[in-house]
Amino acid sequence: MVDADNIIKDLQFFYPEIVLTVTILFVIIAELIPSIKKKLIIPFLSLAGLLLSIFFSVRLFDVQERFLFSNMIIVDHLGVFFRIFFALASVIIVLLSIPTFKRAGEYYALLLTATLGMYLMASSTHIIMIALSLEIVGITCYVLAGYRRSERRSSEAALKYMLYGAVSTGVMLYGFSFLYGMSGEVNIYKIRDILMLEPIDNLLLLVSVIFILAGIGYKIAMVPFHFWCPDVYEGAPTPVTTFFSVGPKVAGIALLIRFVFAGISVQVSETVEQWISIGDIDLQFMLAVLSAITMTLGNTAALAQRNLKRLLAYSCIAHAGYILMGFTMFTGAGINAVLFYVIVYLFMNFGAFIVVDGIALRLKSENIDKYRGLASRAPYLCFALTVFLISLTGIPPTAGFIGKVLLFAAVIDSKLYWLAVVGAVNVVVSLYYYFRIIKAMYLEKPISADELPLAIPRIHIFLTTLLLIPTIYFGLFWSPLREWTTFSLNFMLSID
Amino acid sequence: MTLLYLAIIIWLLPLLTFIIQIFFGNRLPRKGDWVVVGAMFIDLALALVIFGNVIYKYNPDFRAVLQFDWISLGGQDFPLGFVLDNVTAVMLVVVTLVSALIFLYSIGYMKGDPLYSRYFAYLSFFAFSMLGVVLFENLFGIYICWELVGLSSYLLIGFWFEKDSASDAGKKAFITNRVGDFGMFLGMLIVFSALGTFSLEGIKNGVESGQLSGTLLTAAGILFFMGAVGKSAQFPLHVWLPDAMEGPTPVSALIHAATMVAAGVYLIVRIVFMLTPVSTVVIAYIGGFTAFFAATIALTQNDIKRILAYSTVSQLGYMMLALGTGSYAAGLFHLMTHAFFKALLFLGSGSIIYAMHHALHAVNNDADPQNINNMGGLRRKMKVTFWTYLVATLAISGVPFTSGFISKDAILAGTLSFAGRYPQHFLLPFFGFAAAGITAFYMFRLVFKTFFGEFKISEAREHIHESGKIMTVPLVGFAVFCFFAFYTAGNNSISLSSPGEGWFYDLIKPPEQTAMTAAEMPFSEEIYEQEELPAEPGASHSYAIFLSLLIVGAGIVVSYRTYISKTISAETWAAMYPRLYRGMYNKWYIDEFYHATVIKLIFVWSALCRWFDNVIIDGIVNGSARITVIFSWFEGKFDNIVIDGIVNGIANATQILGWFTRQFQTGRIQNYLVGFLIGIFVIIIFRMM
Amino acid sequence: MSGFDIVFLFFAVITIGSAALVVFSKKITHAAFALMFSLFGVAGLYVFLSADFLAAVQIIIYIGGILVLLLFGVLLTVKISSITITTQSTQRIWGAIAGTGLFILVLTIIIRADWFIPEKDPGDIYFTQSRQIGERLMTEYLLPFEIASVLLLAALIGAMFMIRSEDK
Amino acid sequence: MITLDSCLIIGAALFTLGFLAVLTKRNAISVLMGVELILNAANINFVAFGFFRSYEIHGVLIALFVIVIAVSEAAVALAIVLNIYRNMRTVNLDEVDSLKK
Amino acid sequence: MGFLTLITFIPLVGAAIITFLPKGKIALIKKVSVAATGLTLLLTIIMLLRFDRTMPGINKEGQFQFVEHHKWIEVFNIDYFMGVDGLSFPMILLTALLCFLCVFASWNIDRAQKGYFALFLLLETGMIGTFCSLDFFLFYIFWEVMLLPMYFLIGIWGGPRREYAAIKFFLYTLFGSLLMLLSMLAFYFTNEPHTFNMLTIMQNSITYTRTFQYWVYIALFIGFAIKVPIFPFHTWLPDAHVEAPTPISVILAAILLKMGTYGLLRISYPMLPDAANYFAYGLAILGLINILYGAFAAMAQTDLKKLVAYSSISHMGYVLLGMSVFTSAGINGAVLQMFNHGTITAMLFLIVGVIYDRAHHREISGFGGLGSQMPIYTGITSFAFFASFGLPGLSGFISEAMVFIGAFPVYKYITVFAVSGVIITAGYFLWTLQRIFLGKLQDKYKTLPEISGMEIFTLAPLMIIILFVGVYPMPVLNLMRASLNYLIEVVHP
Repeated sequence: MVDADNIIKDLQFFYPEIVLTVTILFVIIAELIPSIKKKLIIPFLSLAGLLLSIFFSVRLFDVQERFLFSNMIIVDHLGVFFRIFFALASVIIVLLSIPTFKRAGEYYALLLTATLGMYLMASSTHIIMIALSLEIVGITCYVLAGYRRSERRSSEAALKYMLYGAVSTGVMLYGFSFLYGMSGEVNIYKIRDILMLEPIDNLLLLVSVIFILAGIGYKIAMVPFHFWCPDVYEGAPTPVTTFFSVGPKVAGIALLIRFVFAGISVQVSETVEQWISIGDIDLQFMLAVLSAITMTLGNTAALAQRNLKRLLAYSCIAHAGYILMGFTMFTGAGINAVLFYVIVYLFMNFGAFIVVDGIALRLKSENIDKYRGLASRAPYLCFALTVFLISLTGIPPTAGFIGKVLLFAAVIDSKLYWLAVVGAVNVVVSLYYYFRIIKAMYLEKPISADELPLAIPRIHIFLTTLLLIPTIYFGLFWSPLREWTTFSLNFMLSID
Repeated sequence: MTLLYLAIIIWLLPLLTFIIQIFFGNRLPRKGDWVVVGAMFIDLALALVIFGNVIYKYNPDFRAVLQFDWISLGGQDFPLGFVLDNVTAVMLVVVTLVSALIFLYSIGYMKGDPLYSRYFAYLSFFAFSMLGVVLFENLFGIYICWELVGLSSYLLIGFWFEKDSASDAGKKAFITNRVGDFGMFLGMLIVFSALGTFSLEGIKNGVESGQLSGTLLTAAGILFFMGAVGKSAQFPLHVWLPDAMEGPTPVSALIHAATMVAAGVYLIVRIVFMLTPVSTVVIAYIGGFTAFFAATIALTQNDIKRILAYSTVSQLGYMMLALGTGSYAAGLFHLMTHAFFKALLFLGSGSIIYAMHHALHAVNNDADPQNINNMGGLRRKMKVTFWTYLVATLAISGVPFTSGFISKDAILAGTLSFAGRYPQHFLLPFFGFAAAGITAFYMFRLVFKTFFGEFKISEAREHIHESGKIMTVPLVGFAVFCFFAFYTAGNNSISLSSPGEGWFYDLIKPPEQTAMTAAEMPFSEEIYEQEELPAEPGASHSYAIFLSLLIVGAGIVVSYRTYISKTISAETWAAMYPRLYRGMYNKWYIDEFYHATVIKLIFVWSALCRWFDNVIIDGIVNGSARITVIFSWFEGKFDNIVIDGIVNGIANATQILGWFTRQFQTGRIQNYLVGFLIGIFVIIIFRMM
Repeated sequence: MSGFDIVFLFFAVITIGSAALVVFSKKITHAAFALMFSLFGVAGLYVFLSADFLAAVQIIIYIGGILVLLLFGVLLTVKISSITITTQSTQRIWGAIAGTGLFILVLTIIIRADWFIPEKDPGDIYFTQSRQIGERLMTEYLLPFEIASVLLLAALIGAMFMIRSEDK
Repeated sequence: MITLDSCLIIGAALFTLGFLAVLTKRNAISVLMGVELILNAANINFVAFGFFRSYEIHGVLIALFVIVIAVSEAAVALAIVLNIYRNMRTVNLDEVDSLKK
Repeated sequence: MGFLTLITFIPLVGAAIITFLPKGKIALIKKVSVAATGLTLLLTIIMLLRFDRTMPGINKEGQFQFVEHHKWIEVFNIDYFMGVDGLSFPMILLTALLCFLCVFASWNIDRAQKGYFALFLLLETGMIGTFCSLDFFLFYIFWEVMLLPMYFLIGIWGGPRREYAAIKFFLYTLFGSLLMLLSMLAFYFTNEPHTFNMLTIMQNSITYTRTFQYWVYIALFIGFAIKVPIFPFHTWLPDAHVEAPTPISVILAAILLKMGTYGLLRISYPMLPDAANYFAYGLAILGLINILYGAFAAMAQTDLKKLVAYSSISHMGYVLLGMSVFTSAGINGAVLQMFNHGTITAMLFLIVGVIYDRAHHREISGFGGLGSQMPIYTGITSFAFFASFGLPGLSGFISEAMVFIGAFPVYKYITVFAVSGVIITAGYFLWTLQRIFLGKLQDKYKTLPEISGMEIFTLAPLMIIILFVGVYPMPVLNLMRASLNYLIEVVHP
């Protein structure tokens, strides 16, 4: 049984979350004090909280893997990796949001709450913790999507996201109930340990796993749970969309890693980085097919988009497909590639969205036609966007290329050649629409004669540069990143 | 060996003048013509030195070879080499002599041309390439120069490039030659792949040792002959030569009468050791047929240069006939004699055209200065031209005491003896003799129509003048070489009657061994004795002389009665056999045939390739944009569905897939949720199967 | 069939029947009330499954909280003047197909599955459950308990933000 | 009669009916009711499994938290729906489709 | 820093300098470009003087020259590994030379010069890097780096349909290179320990199974075939050429097309010898198709640049044919043909550029009789045309003849047909020559200026090389023959 000492002892491994929670409370309080509210203090308060949280997270790298609070969550390198990742993402989003939401206390409170939810998503091991953390991220995101309350598109995005999310969560919980029924356990590590030993009905396992995948998959925007994605991305305010494109999505991936590798599959042996799924449901092939369909669908649908946010939304779906490739072989290399890719994806996708946001602030439009001849009006941002798009396509010498190489490498290592070829073809398809943006910026004549340079907020320029550097640097010297991901890839202990 | 170096100097001198001329020609005094002509005379002098040495040595087996590395790949090497033997020495003299005289003549003929210096540059380039063909010991080298000869011919034919006909003719010449060269190159490939060498000596050894034999050898021989067919304008690739007359007349004389076209014959002479019986027969028939066939066309032509062009084709056919029937020396001999008298004929015609041109120009008459129907009675106005022309005509007709008599006679005798041994080949002497008769007829027709009677365009009569010294001197020079004595002078005597004697036959010995071994003789049951080969005109000689005299005489007489005494009406004859006449007049429609078949096919095919490229391949990639194009193409043949099936390619599929995907994106959340559920079903059903 | 069973059956019928009414009723207020009965039924079932505490929570929070919330929502989102507050259906065919399919699927797996059948008598846990829940919430389930409060806080902020009229 | 299967079947029925409501109702609030049914279905399962499977109390605890989830979800959802209503004067989901394709 | 690093990155440094120069200083920008390319050329020439012609290279590190081998990314065994042998060095020479000349050919680019020259220099880095790399990963990165500047160079400074052409080029080539990427990864994992070192991969070639070899060969082949381009992957080429500005067409045709065949020789052949032998016949047939198809399609073109583009397709066919036979003459001929085609086709495109700058169109039928208006230009054009259709004495002939000589003993009938392509080639070039330069001059062209000194300056070095190699090819062959003969030994023992 758990006693209070244990709980108190566990608290020291929980500092990142605690810091974040405290920050949330501060923000809410600050929001209530009018004199503070006027002074742009809230964003910086949030930043401080996030940075402090990163600090504590980094310290957790030294800690031996362990479960906290009666096996509710786990502290391991993977979780710390994602904590740092989410905190970084949130830092960028906070900075990005300053011009748009200067003094909106709720906004930052919700953002931080979502970050907290994502922290928990990455480290939950208990069914109800998974559900709760998903729900925290979900609820805050619904509100964030509808943050421009008076805007029809924004509130529509919120509604769609909310309904889709609610149903998905319900389905997932229903699926979890079966897992619980099969094993009598509520911790995914334990469920796995029990199910490994017991004979199980494959269909039952399959249906429950798919129900759960529906709940996780909708966060990732994995086909067929992706439908909400383009609409919500288009309707939500751009900084929020930027957040969605990486934050909750990667949180979903973190959860998926945890669920797939700790929940329904086991490592072959201590030394071999290869997993096999429990039961006989051939999850690998299913994920491979889903991955192929996801990327194909995302890419082909993006071809016809004229709205940049929507285009990038489909591109996010496609990238979910690429990332899923890393899951298909159940190998350490695959997960490693996934981790690598999500970091790279953070740089390039944030970069692309930030440029789009910066330009949209001035042009008041995200339509691709408005980008014609923009290179002469905003040369730096256009250059940066070009680099990000090239990286998203996966052309050297950018980090995106390395990310894809590692994914393809993992796939080929497992001899899933067809998936690699599908991936390659998809890259070519994606080139077409990414380069349509570049084409509009550089190759086409401006529509109107107002050739004035665009006054882009300084914070956008700053963030763009901040993201541009790693996008190129990691394209050439990616050893440190890779070492970090390899180091973070430690989540395979079983429950005591 | 010194002689060989001398020969190489002969070869390179024109190249030097070419370079000087192309870069500095316009800046030199007199636009540099003296450089080129002077160099050519130096060449001639050097060639005569060599010739003198050779004559002095009097060694039929004289042979000096210089080999050097050209391309070396470690595994495979391609050396080049030069050779100097008696044949080379003779050819050097022929080429440099003809060139020198014609260069000289050109100074007068081309006076005032805007591209005067370029003209001489091209001439030197031609001399360079032609001498290269003569000098190279190596098939690869020969081929290189062979093509360069074609190039200079192209440049010179199209010299007056502003005339469409000239540029057309140049192109035609080059491409037709390329067709021949294609064969020659394949022949080289066969030889090289079997023997690993291009050296003539090496090939000879290889053939003798049997490394290359049988069908492959025959094929190689015929393919080499194909090259010769192209260059020497044999049927069926003769079409370019008459058109080539669009070039300046000295060019026609130099290239298309005396030297370049002889290159084909020369090539066959060089490779005669690798001719198998089958190839020789092919050569003989093509040559014989060409001789006859071209002569018939020449019968009805009215353009003075065209008549000569067909006559050239015909005479080249003779040479081939000679080589094909084993009269090795006779063929080469005819090459030499023909070079002089045909050059003379062309230069004479040039002189006439020059005069006609100026006369017609003076009275602003735009009649064709080359049409013999516009001429007549010129013998009174242009004495030198007339007399030299007559000499050449006599020579080409084969009247005794001319050079043509001895050489042609040797060939005819050769065919006769050949047919004597192989009666089944009776057509060969028939071709030979018939062509001889027709030649006599049309050549005299030409002379009669041009120099006799009355001038047809009376108002221009006063303006006809003899050409200047610079043009008449070469005429006389060539005329001198039409006399038999130059050739029959033997080692120590001058033979009057026997064409088979003289220095030439002593110097030029047929190769000791040919590919024709007895066992391989497919066309005769008779077994040959080794020493009987190659068949030399011998026993049949007297018959031949008699017969040819008879036929030539008949030709001249008929011509005289038709065009001078008018007892025979050419029109009546033409009217009696209209089809025959039209056939001859229209060159047997060979050009038209090529246009309708080969050239059209190539154009249609290339258009098809382009279409295929633009429509099908691009269409597969680009998809819908091309649908309309394809539709118009296939309209009425296939229906929409088929076409869609063809052209809707990958890109289209992608677009459709994207469109299809977006159809689910209705904007209604409940539709999305249905999609969500259906997705789950699909996955489960998919996994359960 | 014991009385126990009959009561169980009764609750089951109420639960499912009312749920069906939620789906098929034309008027949204009817649907709301049907939902109430359905949730009542579920609460009853909880009692049968010896989760009496949960049943209480179900009635208090679900019926007292959520349902009232929903009813407010209904009333706030219709013009008061319109008397019939109806809720029409969309995509019935798809819905019917998908629903049937889903039911068959779930039913199949439930029936096919070889569930573990208890041997013990579920006797005395009835009386200790509330206590156990309380203990566990303070120990084992402390973290979810706290996180749930964060969730509720987030929901609070979010809902308040959404409802509040645009200042500025 | 009170067997695991019967409980699960009730859960399945609720799940299906909830889904049906989600799919077919035009009114956003009706759809939310469907969501509540789905969550209840999950809860029934949890409790039933907890009861029959091992007598552990996890099922009940989880159901408790699911109710919390349902509450928070309902609150935010209603706020969003009200906001939609304020912006568009309708809560009919098929009219909320300005974002598409 | 070694020579190879210098020649690879000097252009990049130039590009960086240009990026930081103000937009208006066009003269300075040009000077920097000239300096960067000139310095590269100079270093290349110094390398040429130091080049040991007896070291074969191919799959032995000790036999490579100017080798630089450093660790780059150790986790994946990726090295910064550069070196040259007789296969790559002629190509580097060609690249350095043409880039230098093309800077001058770019003199009258009229807008956004800064971007143009920066991208151009970046392109040069990509090309030289590709030829230098001996690590597969490095190779791939340079390979892809070429694409981007090319896209912009075509897309921004190109003709009316430039956007279409640019994206078509990019899509095709990217597809090809992705297949190459997959093949590269397949190699990586097949080798134990995993490696991207090309030489190690080659040395282990004996351990690859046949199935593996065949599939990887096909994937690589498609990648390279698109670049070459081999029928039916060639349709990007005419579009790209027609729309690209002149210097870029030159680079595209003269160097980028060589990448394909270079890749086959550098990668496919020694790494997959069994497959190379197995598919040799197919390659020969594709070569034949390229020769004939390209020639026929060229004949039907009305746009001069398109004609030249199709002639490139045809000429690359000779390279393929030569490669498909493992004879000394064939492979040496093929690589020599790569070199020669590089110079000849560069001339052709420069020539097309000259006339386009003056007449502002390229319709062959729209010209006529220019011979009397622009005699020097006519002379140079004729020279290039003659070289292109293989006139003896000019370089094209040597390589074609060597290819035929090499191929004939192996594939008799294919060679016979291929040789017939020479006739067609002569046909369309002569026809074009006639239509543009011969005949009567049209009145509207009476004022066309003669070719300028700058233009002659770009053409003259190429003419000299063409003539020199045509007369005496040994200096170039000497560079490559040791490597290529050894390559044959490796692939086709």
